[in-house]
Amino acid sequence: MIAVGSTDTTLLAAIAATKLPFVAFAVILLLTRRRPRLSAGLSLTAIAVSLASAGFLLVKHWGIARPIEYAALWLAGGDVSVRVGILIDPLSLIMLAVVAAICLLVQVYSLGYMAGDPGFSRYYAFMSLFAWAMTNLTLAPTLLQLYIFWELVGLASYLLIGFWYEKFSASEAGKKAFVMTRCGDVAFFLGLLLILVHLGNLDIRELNGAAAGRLSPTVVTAGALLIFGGIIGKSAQFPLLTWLPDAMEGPTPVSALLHSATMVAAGVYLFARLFPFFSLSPTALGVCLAVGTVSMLIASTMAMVSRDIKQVWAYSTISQLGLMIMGLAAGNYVAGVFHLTTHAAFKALLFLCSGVFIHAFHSNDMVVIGRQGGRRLRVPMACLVIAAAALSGIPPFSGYFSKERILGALADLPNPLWVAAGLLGAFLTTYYTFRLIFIILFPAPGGEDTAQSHGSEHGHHGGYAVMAWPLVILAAVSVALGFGEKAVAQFLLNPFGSVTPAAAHHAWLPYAALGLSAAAMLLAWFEFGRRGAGQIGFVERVAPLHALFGERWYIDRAYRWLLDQVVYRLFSRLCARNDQKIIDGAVDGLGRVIAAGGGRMSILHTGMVQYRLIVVFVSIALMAIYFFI
Amino acid sequence: MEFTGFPYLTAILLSCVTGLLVILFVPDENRSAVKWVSAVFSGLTLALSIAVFLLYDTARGGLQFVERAAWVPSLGIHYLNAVDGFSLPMVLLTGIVFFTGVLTMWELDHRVKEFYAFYFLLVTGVFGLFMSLDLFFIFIWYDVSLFPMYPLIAIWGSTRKEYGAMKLTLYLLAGSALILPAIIFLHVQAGGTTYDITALMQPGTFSAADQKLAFLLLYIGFGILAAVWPFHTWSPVGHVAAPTAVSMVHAGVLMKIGAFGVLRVGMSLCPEGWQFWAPLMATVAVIGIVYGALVALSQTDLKFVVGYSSVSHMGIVGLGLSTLTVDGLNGAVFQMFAHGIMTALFFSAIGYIYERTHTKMIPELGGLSRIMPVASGYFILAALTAVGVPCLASFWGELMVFIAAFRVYPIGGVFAVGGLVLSALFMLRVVQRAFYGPPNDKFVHLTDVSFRLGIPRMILAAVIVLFGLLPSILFDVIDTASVAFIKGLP
Amino acid sequence: MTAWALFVPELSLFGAALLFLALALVRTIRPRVVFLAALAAAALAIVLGLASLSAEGMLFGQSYRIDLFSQVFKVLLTLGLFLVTCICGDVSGVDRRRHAEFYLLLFTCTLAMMLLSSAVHLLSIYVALELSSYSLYVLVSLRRTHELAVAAALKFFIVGIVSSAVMLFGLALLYGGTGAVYLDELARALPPAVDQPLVQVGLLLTLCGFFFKLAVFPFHIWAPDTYQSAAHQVTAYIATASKIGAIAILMRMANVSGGSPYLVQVLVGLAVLSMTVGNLAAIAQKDLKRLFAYSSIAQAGYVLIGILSLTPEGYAASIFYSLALLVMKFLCFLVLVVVAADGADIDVAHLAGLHRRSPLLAMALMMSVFSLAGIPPTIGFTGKFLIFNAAIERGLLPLVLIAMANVVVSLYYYLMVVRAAYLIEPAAELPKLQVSPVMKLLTGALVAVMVLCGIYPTLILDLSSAAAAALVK
Amino acid sequence: MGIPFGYVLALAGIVVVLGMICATTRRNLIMILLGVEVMLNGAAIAFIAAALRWQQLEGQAFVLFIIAIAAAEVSLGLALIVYLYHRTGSLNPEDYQVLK
Repeated sequence: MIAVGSTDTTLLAAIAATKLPFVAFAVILLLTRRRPRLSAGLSLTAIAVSLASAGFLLVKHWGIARPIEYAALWLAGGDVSVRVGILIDPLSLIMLAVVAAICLLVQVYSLGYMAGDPGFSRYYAFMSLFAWAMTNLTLAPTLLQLYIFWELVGLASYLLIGFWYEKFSASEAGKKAFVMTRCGDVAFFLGLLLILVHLGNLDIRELNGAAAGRLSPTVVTAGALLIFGGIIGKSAQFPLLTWLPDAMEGPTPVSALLHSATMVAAGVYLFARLFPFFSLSPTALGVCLAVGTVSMLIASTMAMVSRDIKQVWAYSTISQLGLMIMGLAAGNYVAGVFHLTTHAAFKALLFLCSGVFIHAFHSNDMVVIGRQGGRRLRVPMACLVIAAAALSGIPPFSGYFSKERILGALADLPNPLWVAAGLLGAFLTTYYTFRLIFIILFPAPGGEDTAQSHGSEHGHHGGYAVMAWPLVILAAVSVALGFGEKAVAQFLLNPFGSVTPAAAHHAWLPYAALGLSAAAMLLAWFEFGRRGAGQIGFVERVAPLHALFGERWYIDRAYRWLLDQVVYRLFSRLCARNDQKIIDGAVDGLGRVIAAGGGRMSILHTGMVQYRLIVVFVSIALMAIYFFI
Repeated sequence: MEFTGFPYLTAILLSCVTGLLVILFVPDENRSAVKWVSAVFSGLTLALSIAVFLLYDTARGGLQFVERAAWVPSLGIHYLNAVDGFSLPMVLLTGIVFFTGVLTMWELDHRVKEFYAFYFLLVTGVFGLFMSLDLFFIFIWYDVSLFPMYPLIAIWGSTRKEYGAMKLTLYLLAGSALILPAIIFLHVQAGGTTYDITALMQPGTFSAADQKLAFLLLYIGFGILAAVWPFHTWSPVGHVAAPTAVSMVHAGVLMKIGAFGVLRVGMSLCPEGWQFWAPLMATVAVIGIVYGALVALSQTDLKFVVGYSSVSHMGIVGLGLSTLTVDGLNGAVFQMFAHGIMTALFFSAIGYIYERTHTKMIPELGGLSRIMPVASGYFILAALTAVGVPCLASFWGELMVFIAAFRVYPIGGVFAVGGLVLSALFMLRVVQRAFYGPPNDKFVHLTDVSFRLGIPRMILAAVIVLFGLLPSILFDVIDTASVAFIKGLP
Repeated sequence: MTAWALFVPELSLFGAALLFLALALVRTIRPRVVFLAALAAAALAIVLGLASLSAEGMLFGQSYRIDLFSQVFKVLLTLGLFLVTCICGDVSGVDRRRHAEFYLLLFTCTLAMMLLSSAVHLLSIYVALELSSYSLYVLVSLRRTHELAVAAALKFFIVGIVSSAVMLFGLALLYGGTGAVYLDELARALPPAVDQPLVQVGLLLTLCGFFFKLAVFPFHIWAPDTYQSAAHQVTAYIATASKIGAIAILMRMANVSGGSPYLVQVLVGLAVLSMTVGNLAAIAQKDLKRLFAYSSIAQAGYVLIGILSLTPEGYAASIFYSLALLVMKFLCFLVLVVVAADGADIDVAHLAGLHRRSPLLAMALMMSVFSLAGIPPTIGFTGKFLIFNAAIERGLLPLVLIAMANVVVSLYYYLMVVRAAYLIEPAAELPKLQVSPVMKLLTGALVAVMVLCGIYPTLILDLSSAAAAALVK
Repeated sequence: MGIPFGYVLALAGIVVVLGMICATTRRNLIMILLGVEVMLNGAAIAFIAAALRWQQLEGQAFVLFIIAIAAAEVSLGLALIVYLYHRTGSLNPEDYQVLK
């Protein structure tokens, strides 16, 4: 390894943070598959050490200005050499800490949630695989390494979504997630190739530095857009957003970890990682902004009508990721990253809380949960409310701070449309969040009778305490994180030298946002919360709108049609038919013609002796005549 | 006559031939003796292959372990064996697939002796081809590795076995019908004095026109064996019909012979022909990648899916070869190796499943992961490799090929990369239909792979992961050859 | 008297023929004795042939040349005779009383072939050719119980005499055009006469007679019926030894032809047609011997490619291929004779279960048909390789491509034979075949020869090259 | 000496062609045999002409051999034909084509 400028403890810690989960994964898969407790222990130890290392690194390098990079040549080729290594800078450190922390919490939580599952060991193996891939993705110094682990987190996601593979919908969802993100990844990969061909390497620092200036604007724009394709896929942005709600077929902790807090955020992370590079192309930023906005809005609308608690959070994740992308694309690096951080905490919390409900009531339906007495699970309920408040951007919860920053950045843009969209998003977010909260908290009358039995079954699992602690910790973080805003911003901006002024000069903005949130909350309370409310949202009263939102704007249908009719029925069938009838048919036909010719030829040889003589004579004559030609 | 040190390469060949002869003299009835003899000799061969791989001096590069003896002096035919960075991975691959193939067929109980005898003959030819540097011997080994396929498939095969065997044999020998004239043509054009590739490789030996003609013949001839579109239809049919170990060797090694032949004979001797036809090769390869994947989408037989995926993957190899760059060659050879191990694992897993369930039809399976998690695990691992998941061997080959292809043929490169989506689609579809979902009641009584039967699959899986994590072991070796090769181009 | 010493191999056969003539008159002799006598005589002939391998000289007023070329062919012929005799232990296809006559004709025919390989005078060529043909006509008709054998012999006879009449007319034209009757005179007279229709057509018509013997298109039409109708051993003889004599004389004639483009083109056409017609027709055959008949026609096409190269390499390749043909075709017939021990015709399908009934024979059959198809590592491949090498040196790449396409087609029916022997299980379980140890040894030895000479052809190739050099000299 | 070589050759050619026609058109085994004999005689005429042309004896020797061999040919041919006639009572070549 070539050290580029720091002591060995940093390297050691970084290696510990990134490599141990792989060891855990390999050991579990190979050796301890039949011993679930040991497997869980291994996995937890690995991720705990990771978290400790991440914490150590964060503390040690708090305030670093110059990134630290370690690299080793993994593969040398003609024009390409693949380097692997570790890049330590504020962004990667924060992300690493977030990833390790949430991984650990979710794994602890899973001890209770997954208890007794026949695939317990496998679950922890895959979790470790994910932790390994995600930490390495975070610390990747080159785009190629990032891409490699990007694919691997995709693999982990596939395996974990389809963890209960016997359920058709789960395996189907896993496949869908993999293939849809693959579509984005292909764009990402092409972008990678484009940059590689024109720049000569894929070093992130070089790409963000002066070297990128050598590239022609067209290449930068094309490269940025292609890479953004990967972000669209991974972060489930429009138009590749439909896999994420389906991914909720996986176990809830998986949803919490991969499909809200960390993996899907990898897309945003990549955007932040290459923020200077993206900044070189206004066109690309414009497209990103548009995509982020569209995703944010339509995902919110979908969340407004869903009754599935996890689906709501899934849509919300898409929407919040869109918001982060908007923030970044609007040019505010800190806003995007900070929202990524806070979102990781409160969204994980939301999922984990929901997981407790689902675990307890064996239903994803918020109405059922409410009716069966969801509110009596006090700790989760309280945490859920805290997280919901954070999501809605209500002070003093962390979401408020990060959202304000993004809205401020949007307000900085010349076109007021963006900030309007952002505010609309904030309104919708609060509405669907509190719609859910109120439905659970104030169930419409109609029997809480079955609650007891479920409660007892829950106790039977005995994992409640294990599951509660992570909730509490996350709730605390969600509350506290917002106050670290300034410090984080300072830390993040260190490498850039200057501190951009905070978006404080839009004094009206917090009031507008808060006002809208309050209005949304009121609306939600009116429709769902108050005694005797019909629990029917305004969207549901307009049937076409309800259908549109409920059907996810028909995006899924379009894909289904494309896949079934175009890919399968048209191309695939056509090719298969062609292969059978034309290409292979030609071969077989040739064979048949030869065989038939043989038959004819054979019959010719059974003629009467004098006919044969005629053949002889005619041939001789022809040969003789040939001389004269 | 020239032998440097212990003749490892001849030892490999002799190990196969001795195994063959010993098998022939074991009494018919003693089946387990036949199997043990096969295991011992194939293990010995594998050990020798590994030894050669490890002893190869990458710092020095070039041809090593050279064994040369005049064979037919009047025609300039030599017994000339050597390995370089291109053939070394292939020798290792053959060793691995050979050994694991023997172990995979451990449950065989029908005409055991004959099976292993033909199998050894087949592998002898494959080894010979990879190691030989004399055109005459290359052709001999080529055919030796082909004709045992007929009895192997026709006797021990399954679905439409006679049709598949006949088609495969005739199709591949039709390829050899182009190769032989091309080889002799080159020999004659070089003055008719030698068949030694190293001598014929000297620049300026052949005129450009000769090279174009000869390369086309060689490309089509060997390309048939490499399942180059549109000469690929023998391959899925053959895969489906062949017994497990033969499928493994067939997809794992034989198809590589085709690509290797293009590289060793066509590209080495006719570099200008190669340069002339490279755009055609690239086009055909890209069509193969996309087309293979599309056809695989609508197959219902496990082996057909793998067969068409092989067409797609060999397209990647062809694309790499057509780029005329170091990375392209590196990637192509690596991909050959990776694809070999991967398909061997595929067929090994399918073989086990077919032995138990007696069906390869995807709709009839389902939920196997619950019933035989380990066997399914091997298949899924192979599928993930096929999909191009990083840290599994195939990824690196694809990566290098795509990088090179994108540089040289941007449009073709885009289509080829787009093929990745399709490959993910059809592979995962198969995994989902056959292995996920509720278990089929018919199969619940079946048992999973035992440790002993699992050994060959374990070896293959380990190799996939090893080279996925540490690709440089292989790349460093290949690089020695491809750098020199590209530098030597006119 | 030293001159007569050169003639010893022929004399030994002549003596043996006389012996069998005598034995034919003694009706009471046991067939076994006749067989052993024939075996001994044939073995003796081989020994004598080998002993006189390096002999050289001219006999009978310069009309009979003994050189390495002729001696090599004589060894091949005696070898063929010996091999065929080996499978005559039980000539069930021929009436027991006629065995002595059978050997008489066999030996006479071989003698005629040997004469043919040395004859360098047009008249001696003609007489030797007729002698060999007549022996064969009668041999074909000797088959017992087969109603159609005589009819087939008659057809064979009619095509034969027509060909010989055509050839005779060709000889007359040749003689009329050049005035030469010795081959070395012809060698001087022909090259300047490239444009004379009389001479060129005469030469072509002359070659027709040899084409008949070799069963080249369009003179092949006797082959299927004759192969099928004759006794197995006779068919084996026709397919092996009798072809070799024809190859020898064809090469001698080609060597003096002067190589006009016209002749080469016609030969190319005939070679292509022979291969194509033979291979295509063979696909449709069920009867094993009939299949081999068509296969022989195709093989004749390959031999012709070597000859029409008109180079020493081409001749050497053809000589090599003659040996290859001898060994591989003989092996096929050996299997045939053992499987059809009762002397009846068998279909390809009757080979079913052979791998169980006699693994050795099944293996031998597989190797020999692969060799016939030209799959390495067998002598058949190496022979084809040498022939194609010569042809491409002559610039005949397209011809070689066509020939290789034919190889692929031929593989189809050869594989059908393998399929029958290895794959198909007989409807009823058949007993194991009784193969005597000697026969096993012979089979094993021939398979070994086939493989070893295929992989390591140097020795035989050097001999062939020397023989070709002697021919060209 | 008066007749040019070409004329005699033409005559020989005509005779050979007549023989061919006889051998191919007459549906009678014996007539086929006769046709071939005619062809042989045509060849013999050509030999005589050539012998005259070159003033050599070889051509005439040929003719003597041809006559001898033709006799052998007829005897063998007739033997076969007679045998077949005894068996089947037919001389029509169309009756002898059963092999497939």
